[in-house]
Amino acid sequence: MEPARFEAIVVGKRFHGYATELLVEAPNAAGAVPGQFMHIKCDGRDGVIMRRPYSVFDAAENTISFLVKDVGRGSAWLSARKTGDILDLMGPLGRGFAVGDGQRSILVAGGTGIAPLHFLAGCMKERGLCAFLLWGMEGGDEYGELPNIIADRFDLRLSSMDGKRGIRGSAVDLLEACREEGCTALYACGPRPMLLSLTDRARDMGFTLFQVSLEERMACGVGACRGCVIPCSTPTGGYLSACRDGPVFDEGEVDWRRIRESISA
Amino acid sequence: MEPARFEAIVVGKRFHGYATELLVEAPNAAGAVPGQFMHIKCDGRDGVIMRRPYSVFDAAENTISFLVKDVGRGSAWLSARKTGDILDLMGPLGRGFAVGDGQRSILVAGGTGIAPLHFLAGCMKERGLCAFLLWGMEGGDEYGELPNIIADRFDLRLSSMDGKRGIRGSAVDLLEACREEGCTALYACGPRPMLLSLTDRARDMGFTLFQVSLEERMACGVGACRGCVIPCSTPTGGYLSACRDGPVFDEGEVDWRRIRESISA
Amino acid sequence: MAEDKGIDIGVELTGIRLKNPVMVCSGTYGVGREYSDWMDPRELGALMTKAVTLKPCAGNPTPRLWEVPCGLLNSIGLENRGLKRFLEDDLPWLHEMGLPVWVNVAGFSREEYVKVASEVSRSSLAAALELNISCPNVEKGGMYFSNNPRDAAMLVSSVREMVDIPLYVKLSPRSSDIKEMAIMMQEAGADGLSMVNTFPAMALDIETARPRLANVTGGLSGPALHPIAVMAVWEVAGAVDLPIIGMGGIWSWRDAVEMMMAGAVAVAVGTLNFVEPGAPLGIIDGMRGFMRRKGIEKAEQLVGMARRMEVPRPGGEYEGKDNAGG
Amino acid sequence: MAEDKGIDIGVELTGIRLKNPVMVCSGTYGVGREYSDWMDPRELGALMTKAVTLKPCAGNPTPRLWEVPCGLLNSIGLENRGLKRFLEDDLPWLHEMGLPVWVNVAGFSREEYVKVASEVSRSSLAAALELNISCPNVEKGGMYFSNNPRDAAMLVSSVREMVDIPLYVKLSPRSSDIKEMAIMMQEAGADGLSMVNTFPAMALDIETARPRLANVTGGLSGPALHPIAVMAVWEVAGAVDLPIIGMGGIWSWRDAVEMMMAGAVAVAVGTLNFVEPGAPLGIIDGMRGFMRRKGIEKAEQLVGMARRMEVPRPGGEYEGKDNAGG
Ligand SMILES: Cc1cc2nc3c(=O)[nH]c(=O)nc-3n(C[C@H](O)[C@H](O)[C@H](O)COP(=O)(O)OP(=O)(O)OC[C@H]3O[C@@H](n4cnc5c(N)ncnc54)[C@H](O)[C@@H]3O)c2cc1C
Ligand SMILES: Cc1cc2nc3c(=O)[nH]c(=O)nc-3n(C[C@H](O)[C@H](O)[C@H](O)COP(=O)(O)OP(=O)(O)OC[C@H]3O[C@@H](n4cnc5c(N)ncnc54)[C@H](O)[C@@H]3O)c2cc1C
Ligand SMILES: Cc1cc2nc3c(=O)[nH]c(=O)nc-3n(C[C@H](O)[C@H](O)[C@H](O)COP(=O)(O)O)c2cc1C
Ligand SMILES: Cc1cc2nc3c(=O)[nH]c(=O)nc-3n(C[C@H](O)[C@H](O)[C@H](O)COP(=O)(O)O)c2cc1C
Ligand code: FES
Ligand code: FES
Repeated sequence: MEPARFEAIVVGKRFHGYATELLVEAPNAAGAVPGQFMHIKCDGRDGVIMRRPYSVFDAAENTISFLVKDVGRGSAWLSARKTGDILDLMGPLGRGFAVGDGQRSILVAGGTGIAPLHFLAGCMKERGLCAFLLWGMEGGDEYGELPNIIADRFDLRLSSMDGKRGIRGSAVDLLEACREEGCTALYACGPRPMLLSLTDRARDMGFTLFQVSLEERMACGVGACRGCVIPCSTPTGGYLSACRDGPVFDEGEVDWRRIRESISA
Repeated sequence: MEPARFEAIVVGKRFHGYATELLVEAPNAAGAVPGQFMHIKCDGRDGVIMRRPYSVFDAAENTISFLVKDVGRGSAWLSARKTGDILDLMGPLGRGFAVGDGQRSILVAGGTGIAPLHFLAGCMKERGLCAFLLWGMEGGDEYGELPNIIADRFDLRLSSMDGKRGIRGSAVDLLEACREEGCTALYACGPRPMLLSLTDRARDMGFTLFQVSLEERMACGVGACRGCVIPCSTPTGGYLSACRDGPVFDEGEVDWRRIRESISA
Repeated sequence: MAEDKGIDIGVELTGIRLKNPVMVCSGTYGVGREYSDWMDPRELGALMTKAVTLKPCAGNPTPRLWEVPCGLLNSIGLENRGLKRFLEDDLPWLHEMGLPVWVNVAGFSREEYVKVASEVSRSSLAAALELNISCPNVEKGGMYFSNNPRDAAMLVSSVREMVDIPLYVKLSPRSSDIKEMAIMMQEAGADGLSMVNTFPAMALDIETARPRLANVTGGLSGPALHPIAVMAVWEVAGAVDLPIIGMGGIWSWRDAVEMMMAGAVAVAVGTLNFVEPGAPLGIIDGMRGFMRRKGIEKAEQLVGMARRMEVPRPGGEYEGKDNAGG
Repeated sequence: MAEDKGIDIGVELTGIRLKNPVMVCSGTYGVGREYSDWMDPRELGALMTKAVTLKPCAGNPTPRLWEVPCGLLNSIGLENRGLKRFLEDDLPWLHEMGLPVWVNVAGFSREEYVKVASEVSRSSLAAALELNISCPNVEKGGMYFSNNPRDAAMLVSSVREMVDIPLYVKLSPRSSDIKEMAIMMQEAGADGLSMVNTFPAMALDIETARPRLANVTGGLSGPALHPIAVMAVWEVAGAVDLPIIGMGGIWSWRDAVEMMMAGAVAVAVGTLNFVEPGAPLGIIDGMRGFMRRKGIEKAEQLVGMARRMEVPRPGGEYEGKDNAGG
């Protein structure tokens, strides 16, 4: 579908611990694909001028929702929006996840990485596809009741580093513990260290489709500024844009070595 | 009284045409003198960082009020405040009007210059002093019902350039038309062109006290930055600060020639 | 919107007629295609491309962006697919659109600049060149030309000799005396100036004590830069006889009018495109509305309007007046 | 607040011990008295006075202020009551307070600078001098010294010869190469640097096509200036061996810590004072809290902390990396 810029009214809000779920009326965004994001203008207080990208957490005919974690000035403003407030959105933007017919999938989320994978799981369910959703978090109570809400709809397995929810360990440990047969597709979204160890471990697990959603700071969101790039695995090096070529990439498109270097440097 | 910085809750709001009256709870500002102003922080949207000065329009034991005309980013934000919102105030600041015992006074306001003179008239009434309030405006309907509200309390005479309210003409014309006997004190506040023609005409009318309140763009509001200065009439030239030496000046302290030059240049 | 009778918003500079004075800045509009879903590029007065270098260039490591108060830091570097791809794919597409194109030229040596500029000129597909001399020099470190006006002048005359289309030089705001730089560019043969580029700046993450940008430093753009850019245009407009394209934090039609009143013949919208795709259209409309309200018939009347006014200077100081910021 | 056991927030520069690294900028705190109702000046690390000139100076015509996005333009000029009144009234009062005072010295000729500096030094009431060389020169036009580093160096050595207290030189951010300027100041005998002054900038009222400031141009301060100031401090800290007092848009304790990590030994709060009188106190507290959380025992460890870190530079580019802002 054609991306657009439009105003959307906040029609619902729920608190889930660290994250706030915002539901907005957005008929224009119908047709958003899991993995795509909306680029949201965050008022303009304290000199904030740029938009902030947020994955679509869920979409219905006339609404979409986001999951916003408060990590700075923009997200703090966004999480403080109330029902009736107006947001200025651009989207849906970027390349979403590819889903094959009849495929059985594992979806691995770390932290707020749950957002695009939650939407993906919903779309798979609609298409009658089998999907296992694995979600790792730091503290087991970080997301309030959200794990229970999601578990009501999907086959959800949880882990937390403090062991308070699900198994003690990371989302990658969840994947290792997952004994579901016949899964050929793996999808992941989460912090970079998690994605790095996931790719290390999953590369030889025989998935025929392995896609990751990668976050990078963004300016334009449409591929014009080359600000949001991800190192690409072609022999000549170079970069792909997270906003237009991504945010979803095939695992093999990404130069994980350079990503690892930039984290450990 | 000692000026202070404090937070004040908006407890009332009224619309008067171009101007919005905001009533805030401010026990700290009790003791404000007519002519003094409050320095108000205007959120921080669109890169607005500085405070804006507003004359005290009225004061009671626990509240003060302002009259805000929307002329730009700061005042637009301020006029949009609602009951329950919190304002960050500094004040009361500056030198107020001097009032002698037993004195009969004429108060001449142009536009929002009504604010400090309205408060002055109130204080004079409390002290049992006789005061005539003359108020000129551009369009007779600019301030909604405010002229009627003020006329209920004070001896108010009006003029408007379009003749829709009071006599047709300026506040200076009102002064010429005012035939009250025995007035020895004159106070004025309004746009500079009005003050210039007022001083020209009133200088020889025999007032023993003639004070004006002058506006200038401000930064600190406390005399530290020398940003808000008014040309001063001492032979050596130089400047007085509107925020600390003023905003109320004796007519003779001000170098009206330099003010005229800066307007006509 | 319908054309206004009697209001001519077009401008002409170095023989190029623009249907309106609103362009888009180099590096903020890709090669035009990226925003074509969002607005018709043909509505623009002109378009300035992302920097083109001789060979493909990967640009800087990531992260490349950081937001600062009323501004954006970027360290994209000169990422582009190189001259060959540009001439084959991008420039023909832009030419097809029929809007005037300024090609932003960068290089890592004088030879590279000359080669890129002359091939673009030879292609006959560009209206003008914009020489990005506030770009790095790998041998001698970033911002080299801004610090070395004489070498910049030599570069400009070398390029000037080899090209047939107007040559604009893009100036950095980090200049002790931008007037002097502008005068030297004029003497070296520049046909016009575009100003300003981003301002070298940086931010640190105090939690890690590391720079926010992988490249350590970056360029500041956006509203924070605007009053600096207006002053640069004002100063240079009084010093040279070249058309100036004004840019730097243009965030509204008011900012655009201000820039023209300071002396710019046209303006370019940069960072704002990221926030409001299509913003140039609103600026064009706003400018037209302003002209109508003020009874200004030709956009060209706006150019340098503030420079032609008597500036208020009340006298009476008992000491010498000074020009300090305090 | 109670002193933290084990946390030493004091710093020392050029032999002057400050109980904390937070000062206030010249021109934003008057001569100290103006804010004494609002906070106890003795809580400050040190105070920098408004510029002092030999004779009384009326400063520039009004209006002198204009707000821009995340910034303030001012054209106060050097308004002050002159050396005599300063030495009689203001400096003794400040000295009484017992806090270290940097006296900001300005002049309209070399002789004036030398005279003011030497008399302040002789008074024994000031801790140090801050030479304002980004100030105007009536004969030769504003910003003269920033454009003429050699003359600035001569001025510094003339003053250095005549004074017994540390001499700080205040640098302008409008410099093609601020490192070079700093090195020349060091060679000329400066004991320390303070940076940065406001950035020359302007704004126009489009309704009247006139400058917003009667003086036409002014100096930009506030958050808009901050990333430029951080970069200037970062660059200069790597080029000279002098203590740096960092200033420019410090708006929070985070900005103050950032400035120190970039290389400043102390910081000075400027425009923020106008918005939040007492802001320096919150910055001191915030800095102390940060140190506690991070287990940093001495504020001096913060100085240049980011400069000592390995800077991430992932390799793999197929073209030379560059340092451009894009
Ligand atoms: C495609 C995409 C999808 C995203 N989806 C979600 C989501 O569903 N839910 C969610 O809570 N967050 C999501 N994010 C991250 C979110 O955009 C950032 O948290 C937000 O921009 C931070 O803005 P801020 O002003 O609060 O923080 P800032 O004050 O700008 O910075 C705070 C921290 O956030 C980091 N940050 C800033 N901008 C970005 C950015 N664009 N991407 C990643 N990190 C950033 C900074 O490096 C910094 O450490 C997504 C990011 C991308 C690129
Ligand atoms: C002592 C004093 C008392 C005042 N009392 C009142 C009052 O009771 N009611 C009222 O409506 N206004 C009053 N003002 C004026 C008010 O402060 C300005 O209208 C306000 O600051 C404009 O801010 P802005 O952001 O909306 O406008 P901006 O966008 O900043 O500017 C819009 C216009 O307002 C002018 N302006 C900006 N700041 C000031 C300033 N500090 N003083 C005068 N003009 C300014 C500008 O020159 C410009 O033309 C008073 C000003 C002073 C100095
Ligand atoms: C992301 C980004 C990339 C840029 N790339 C270039 C470039 O390749 N060549 C160039 O001359 N200027 C480049 N610039 C500078 C802009 O063209 C413009 O001069 C500057 O951003 C000021 O305008 P603004 O504040 O409106 O953005 C870039 C700016 C940004 C923000
Ligand atoms: C109103 C005002 C007056 C100033 N006066 C002086 C001055 O007299 N001498 C000087 O060296 N700097 C002066 N400055 C510059 C400040 O000392 C400081 O370098 C600059 O404002 C940057 O800091 P900030 O952004 O925190 O304000 C002045 C700044 C302002 C805003
Ligand atoms: S955010 Fe601009 S290219 Fe991706
Ligand atoms: S506003 Fe600073 S001296 Fe008046």
